[in-house]
Amino acid sequence: MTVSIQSSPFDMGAEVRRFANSVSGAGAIVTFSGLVRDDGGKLTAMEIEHYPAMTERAVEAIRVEAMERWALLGAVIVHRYGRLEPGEQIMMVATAARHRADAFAAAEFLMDYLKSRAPFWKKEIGPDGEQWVAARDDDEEALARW
Amino acid sequence: MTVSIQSSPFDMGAEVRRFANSVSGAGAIVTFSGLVRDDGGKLTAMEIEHYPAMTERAVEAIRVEAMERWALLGAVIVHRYGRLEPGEQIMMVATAARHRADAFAAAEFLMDYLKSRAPFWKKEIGPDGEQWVAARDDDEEALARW
Amino acid sequence: MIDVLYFAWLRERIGERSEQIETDAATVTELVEELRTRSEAHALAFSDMTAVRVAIDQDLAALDASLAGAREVAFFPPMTGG
Amino acid sequence: MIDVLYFAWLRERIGERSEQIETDAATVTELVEELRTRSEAHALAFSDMTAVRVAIDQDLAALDASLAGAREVAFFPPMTGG
Repeated sequence: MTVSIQSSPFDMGAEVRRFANSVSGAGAIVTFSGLVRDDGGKLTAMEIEHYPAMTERAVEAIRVEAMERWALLGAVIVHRYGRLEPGEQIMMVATAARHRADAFAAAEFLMDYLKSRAPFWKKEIGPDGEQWVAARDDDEEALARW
Repeated sequence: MTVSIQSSPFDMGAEVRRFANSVSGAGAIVTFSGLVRDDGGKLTAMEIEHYPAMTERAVEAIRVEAMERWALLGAVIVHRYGRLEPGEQIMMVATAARHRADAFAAAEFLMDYLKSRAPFWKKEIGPDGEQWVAARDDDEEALARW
Repeated sequence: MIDVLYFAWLRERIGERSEQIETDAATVTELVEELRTRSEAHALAFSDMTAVRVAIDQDLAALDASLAGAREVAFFPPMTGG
Repeated sequence: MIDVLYFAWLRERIGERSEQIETDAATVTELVEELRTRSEAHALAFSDMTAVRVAIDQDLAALDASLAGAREVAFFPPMTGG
């Protein structure tokens, strides 16, 4: 599976190993994983909502664009939804290429696009209530570099 | 261990899991792993020589510089030496930070510096003989961006 | 007949995940005008359109996009995944 | 007395991993001049110094660095790790 949208946890180590075994000829593999930060007890949980009919298609479109823009041998994306505790993994991307510049650039591109173009919304739940995470101006600006 | 210079193989998945468990408060983890490319049968093996008395110190100095230059919660480096077959992992770095920009930049910095400032030399062994890998001008130029 | 979907705080403010709307609106802009009249909650949710994004049939679209042939229109805040 | 170490193709051309050198050389440059006279292999290995890097006591150094207090000097080609 090159794109997986799931509520269940994933094993980063196992995913990385499976991905590395699935590509051949790679000289460089880059992975990114995003975790729920433990903001000094201010966060009890993170709730991630998504748009089921759209999510997988939107994420796959971003993946395909990365495959077209860089000389990649493979790219995979796992993204969770639902309730996550601090320290849990939210998502990961992995890219493989012959050379490291392609693998790094594609992984950063995937992250920038997933942040602002994939239909996920995060809500932070804390001891004093809950609130939707606001989009950051610099996340939108990050897209301009590609 | 934050720096490991070893001849034995390592399990990328296990290293990533151990690293993720060793840092707290991280929102982003980036890993890079370098593999021996299988250049269509032109490569039988890669032989990596190093300078034992210097290697660990030089690699640790690069790691410390990354820790100082970016807001990192942790960084680890594993680098092998000796004879490696195509497809085998040569090395890996992992970085953890609260935000992804720091984790990505530090991982790329570590790679650029390890390529040109850590005392490793690669020799390619093929069916028609063997030759030392030449340093690439763009590896040296890559240092200029930091 | 168009299925209108809401996500995140738009869903919470309007109090519905989705509703079926009988409409002649030719554009998203016209549809939003109609939705605003449905309730105070709708009017509030759509009071600042700079904070609203839209997808037509699961593709991101502009706020003034045409609704010709559209079956599902989703409204949501800027995305915050990753 | 200085330990001189060679790596990669410098090691192969010179045919030694290391040698102990009795020298009064004050700088790496002077040491290289002396080493060149030891054999044709040495002269060849040090014929193009743009292809040679040096470390003094396990720290990278400039080719004209001082050898004051140095115990180990290593010569090698540009590094190619990672």
